[in-house]
Amino acid sequence: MEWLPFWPKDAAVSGHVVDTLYIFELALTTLILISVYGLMLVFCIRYWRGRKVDRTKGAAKSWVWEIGWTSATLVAFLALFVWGAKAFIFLYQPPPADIEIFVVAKQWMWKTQHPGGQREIDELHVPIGKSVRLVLTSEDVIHSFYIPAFRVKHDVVPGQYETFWFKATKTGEFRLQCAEFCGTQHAHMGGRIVVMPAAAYARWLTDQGAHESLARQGEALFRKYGCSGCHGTNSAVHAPSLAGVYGSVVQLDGGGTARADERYIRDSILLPRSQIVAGYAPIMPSFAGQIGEDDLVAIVAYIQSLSRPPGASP
Amino acid sequence: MRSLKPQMQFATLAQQTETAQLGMWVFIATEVMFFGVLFFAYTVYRASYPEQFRLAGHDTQLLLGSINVAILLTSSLTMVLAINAAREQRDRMAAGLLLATAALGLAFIGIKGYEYLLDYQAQSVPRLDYVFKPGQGGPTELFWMFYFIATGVHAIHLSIGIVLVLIMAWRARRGAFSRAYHAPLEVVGLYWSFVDIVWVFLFAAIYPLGRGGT
Amino acid sequence: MTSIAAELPSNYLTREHTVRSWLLTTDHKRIALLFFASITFFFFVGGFAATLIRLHLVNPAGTLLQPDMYNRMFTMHGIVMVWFFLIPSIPATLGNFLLPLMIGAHDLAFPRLNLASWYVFNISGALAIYFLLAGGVDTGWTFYTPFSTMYSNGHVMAAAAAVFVNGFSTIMTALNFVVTTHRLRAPGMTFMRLPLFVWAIYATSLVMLLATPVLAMTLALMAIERGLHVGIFDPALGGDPLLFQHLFWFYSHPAVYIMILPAFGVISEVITCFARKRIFGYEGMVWAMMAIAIIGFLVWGHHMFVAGISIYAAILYSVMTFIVAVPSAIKVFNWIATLHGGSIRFDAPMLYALGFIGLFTTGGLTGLIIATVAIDVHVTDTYFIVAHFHYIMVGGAVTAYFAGLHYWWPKITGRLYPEIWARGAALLIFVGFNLTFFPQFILGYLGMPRRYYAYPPEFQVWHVLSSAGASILAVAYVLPLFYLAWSLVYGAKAGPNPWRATGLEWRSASPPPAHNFSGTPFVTTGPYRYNTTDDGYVSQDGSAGA
Amino acid sequence: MSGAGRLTLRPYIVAWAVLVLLFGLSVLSAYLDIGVFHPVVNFGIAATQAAIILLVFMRLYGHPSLTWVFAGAGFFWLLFLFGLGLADYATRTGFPTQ
Repeated sequence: MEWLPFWPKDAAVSGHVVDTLYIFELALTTLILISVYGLMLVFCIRYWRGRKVDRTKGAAKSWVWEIGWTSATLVAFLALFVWGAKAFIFLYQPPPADIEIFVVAKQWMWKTQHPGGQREIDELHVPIGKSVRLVLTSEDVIHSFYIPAFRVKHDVVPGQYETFWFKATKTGEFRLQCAEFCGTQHAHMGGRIVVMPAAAYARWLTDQGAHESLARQGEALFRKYGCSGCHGTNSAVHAPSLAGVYGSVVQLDGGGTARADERYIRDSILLPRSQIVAGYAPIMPSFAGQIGEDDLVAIVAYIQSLSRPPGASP
Repeated sequence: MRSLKPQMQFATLAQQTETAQLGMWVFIATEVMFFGVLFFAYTVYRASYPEQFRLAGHDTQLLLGSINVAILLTSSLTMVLAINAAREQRDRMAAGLLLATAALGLAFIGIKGYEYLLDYQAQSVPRLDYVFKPGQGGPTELFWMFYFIATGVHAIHLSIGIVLVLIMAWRARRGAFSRAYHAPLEVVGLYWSFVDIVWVFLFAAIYPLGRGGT
Repeated sequence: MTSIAAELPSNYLTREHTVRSWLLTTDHKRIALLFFASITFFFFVGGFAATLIRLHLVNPAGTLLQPDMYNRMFTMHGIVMVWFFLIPSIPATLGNFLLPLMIGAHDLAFPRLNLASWYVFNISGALAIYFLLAGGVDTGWTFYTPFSTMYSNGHVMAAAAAVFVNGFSTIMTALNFVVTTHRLRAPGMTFMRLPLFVWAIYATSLVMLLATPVLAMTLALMAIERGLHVGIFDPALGGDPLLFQHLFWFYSHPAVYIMILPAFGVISEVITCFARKRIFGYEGMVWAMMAIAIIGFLVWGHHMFVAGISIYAAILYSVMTFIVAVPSAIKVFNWIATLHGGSIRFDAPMLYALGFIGLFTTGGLTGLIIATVAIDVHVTDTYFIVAHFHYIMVGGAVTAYFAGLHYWWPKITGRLYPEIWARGAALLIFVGFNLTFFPQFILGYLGMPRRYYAYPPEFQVWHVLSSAGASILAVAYVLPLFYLAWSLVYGAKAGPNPWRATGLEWRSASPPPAHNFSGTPFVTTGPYRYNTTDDGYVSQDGSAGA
Repeated sequence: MSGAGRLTLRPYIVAWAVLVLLFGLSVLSAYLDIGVFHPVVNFGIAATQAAIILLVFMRLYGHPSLTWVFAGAGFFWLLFLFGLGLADYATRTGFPTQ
């Protein structure tokens, strides 16, 4: 479809899914529009005042028609819904991630962090054919991470971690945009996604110079902020060990469970008393306002790394 | 003034009275939505941070809140009795009951003001003077915001009610109402009782939290 | 039955001429005209902003306006058009004028409240003018937190106050309509004999009553958070910015139905009158409108599919959205079926109405596309959305407003407008509108986000097309101002019933006398008894027209 | 219009007494150890009190059904807000990764 002047590039698995659905609905829409305009035109000409035509057939049998087209529309709409919902689940349900990227948005730039510790601004280099999972948050207002060529976007909300994923199918450069109004330079809060072949991507990573991995940086911060004092292995304080927490289901004080995803870990650091793990006293102080989003991302990455078998790289 | 003609757009005085009452009921439906927003926000935050809300609720003035419930419930009673008296053209009695209603309303406002003072002294007023007590975090401040906004908006409604009731007392004293014509009084009565209902829900949302039984 | 078409020496316009008699009037017809003056002013204020926006976007670098000025322009366009034009447009003017006439009442139930509503509207209008002149607001009409509460440097408080006060006006008017419809119907005017326009205004008023308070409180919370620097939606305290969005859209989605339901009413009246045929499926039309009014409250989450809400909830909101589209589809089917076997005249109101059907259907069908969650992920917050809701609100609601204005103009003023000019304007609006907004669908799917003052050069061709259309549209919208004003002085005198329509409003004089009818009309039959074959009709009071 | 001949006191006094009693229960319940049922009890009692005020003090009982419709409309519409709004909050965690 890209040969059409009004069709955007399609460079990801999700692009194909959305396009297929869109083309179908577009065809349906066109068909209905043509029939609506067509019927109006035909009736207007045929029953033009003054023309001698049979006008007696117009009134009768109203309810048969009404029930007919009401149920037909309902069924058609529900069918569209089911297709759309299935595609949506595909778009927003991440498969096991090959690469996990943290994205921190602020007025008016995108900061992206690779697992290896490489940082970029307004750019993101990814390899082709790998599923990339993004964890996004914002330092100030709501932004929206939008890659038109992949047909995906997700709002980036301060105080929350949002996630979505994509798998690029073509190499090249694609526009990255902010889609949620965020202030004066909203229009210029963009950049590019660079999709590279695996080898080129590996070269690019090393070209960025030596970096500590994000999890390593997080480990250092974990000590710096004093987290290890309680959550460390030899700590005297009764605090839960964080090994294997990420991805597990946590029993909460007062019944109930929570799945320990990035969002849960973040909340536990900033609002520790909102979800207390069963069997522990609510003694952890809040770190709200003391850790910046960038550092927080590194600490989360470190806690994530504690759930991986030793030696496995993210 | 006792034999009034209906306004031009109505056929009878009874139609006019019923219409005025229906208007008030419709207005109350909009007020329910207005306060509903606050309760929705409250529900969302309380469900997210039950522990923090318990801690914050513990610092509210249960006794003063309770007295205020009793006051408003009683004022609703005097209000409805006043309407009945006015319908029977017992003007003095009606005016007296209305004055009692207004006095109860004023007492409520006074106690509320004293309660705000205590809250201030306990450093529970966000922005003005707020400190986190042991174990408290950000969401407790959300609780106190709900508390001040909800009770504040309620107090504004009640103040409007007091003015309306006083006007009604004055009119009742002058013998403006009769069995045939008492629509304004009925309408004010509906409003007053509605403000009472709001307080009943606010009490449940604010005061019983964090008292002994967890 | 000629007695109710009173031949009084004076009508509501000529009864008194003093300024005081206008400013203190309690006559619903005069108040309707007062509202008409106010919203027409704001229509052109909002239109001015739109013109600047379109001019600015001709150049991809966006050099006409400074970025901050551009942001203030689209915000001003949104706020003014939504709250100061679209929401009051049909209800406060045509509804105010016609509701009592159509149900055979002498006035609304609370005439003084009606006047108060106009004053409150103007107070809010003055606040709006103040924030515009003081430097404007850059939050967008949606006031999303935390941008509006912590980061915007515009006059957010004044804007919120304007919209807050505006809500009181909406509620007063809506309350009046609901109570009037229930209590002041003429003898014999049962609910199932009400003209569809009355039903539409009634359904709209219900939505206004139940949705507007939510907006009022939500904006109040936002203003408190901004003004006092406290936390309500503040994530730093554990607050949730999405809570604001939930509450905002709980109002603002039904607000779309506040705009489009009255349009349904107008179009139903016009189509049946000019097709000279009873409307197809009257009961279906009534239930469809009531269904929209109620189900319309269940779909607000579709504005937040990518905002960070639960994925399960998104799917729930999506299915609700598809369901609410069904009654809208029924209405389009019924209008077209009404044309079948009619005896169709193409006077200006009919041209507007036919244009409405086409534009509304386009808006509705693209609405289905974005109700499909997966596609919405791509097109939300792009020009696709902009195009979609302009098709509904401008192509739909505004076109219907013009249809109604032309249809009832002879009743309101007693004069006929120049038909040729009116038809020309109708065609021009249709052409200009499509040229303006159709390219925006394409822009949207190409991935052009909303609210960008500058954009990649490859989009320029579509923007230029859109701006070209906008200039046609601007001319088309100014035209009626002139020929309608012209008709006030030079227009031919309209009789009581120039369109030979069946509603009670046409049984009163044109313009109607002060209290509408000299006696109380007695209703003996349902609406729309047009006889297609012999071209006759029966008014709702039973009198037959030739 | 319910037309009472003389001043009717009794139903109002009784209603008031019941309201105060319910209120006492609400305060008492605050000190009971019933865990998550606290809000249920408190708001349940509040709803009962509201119903009594509506029916007796606002004399909804005896009004035409139309009044009932509007008296209930606000509360009914709040169910939409709470129902669909909380549907989001209750399921916010998103899909588990495969």
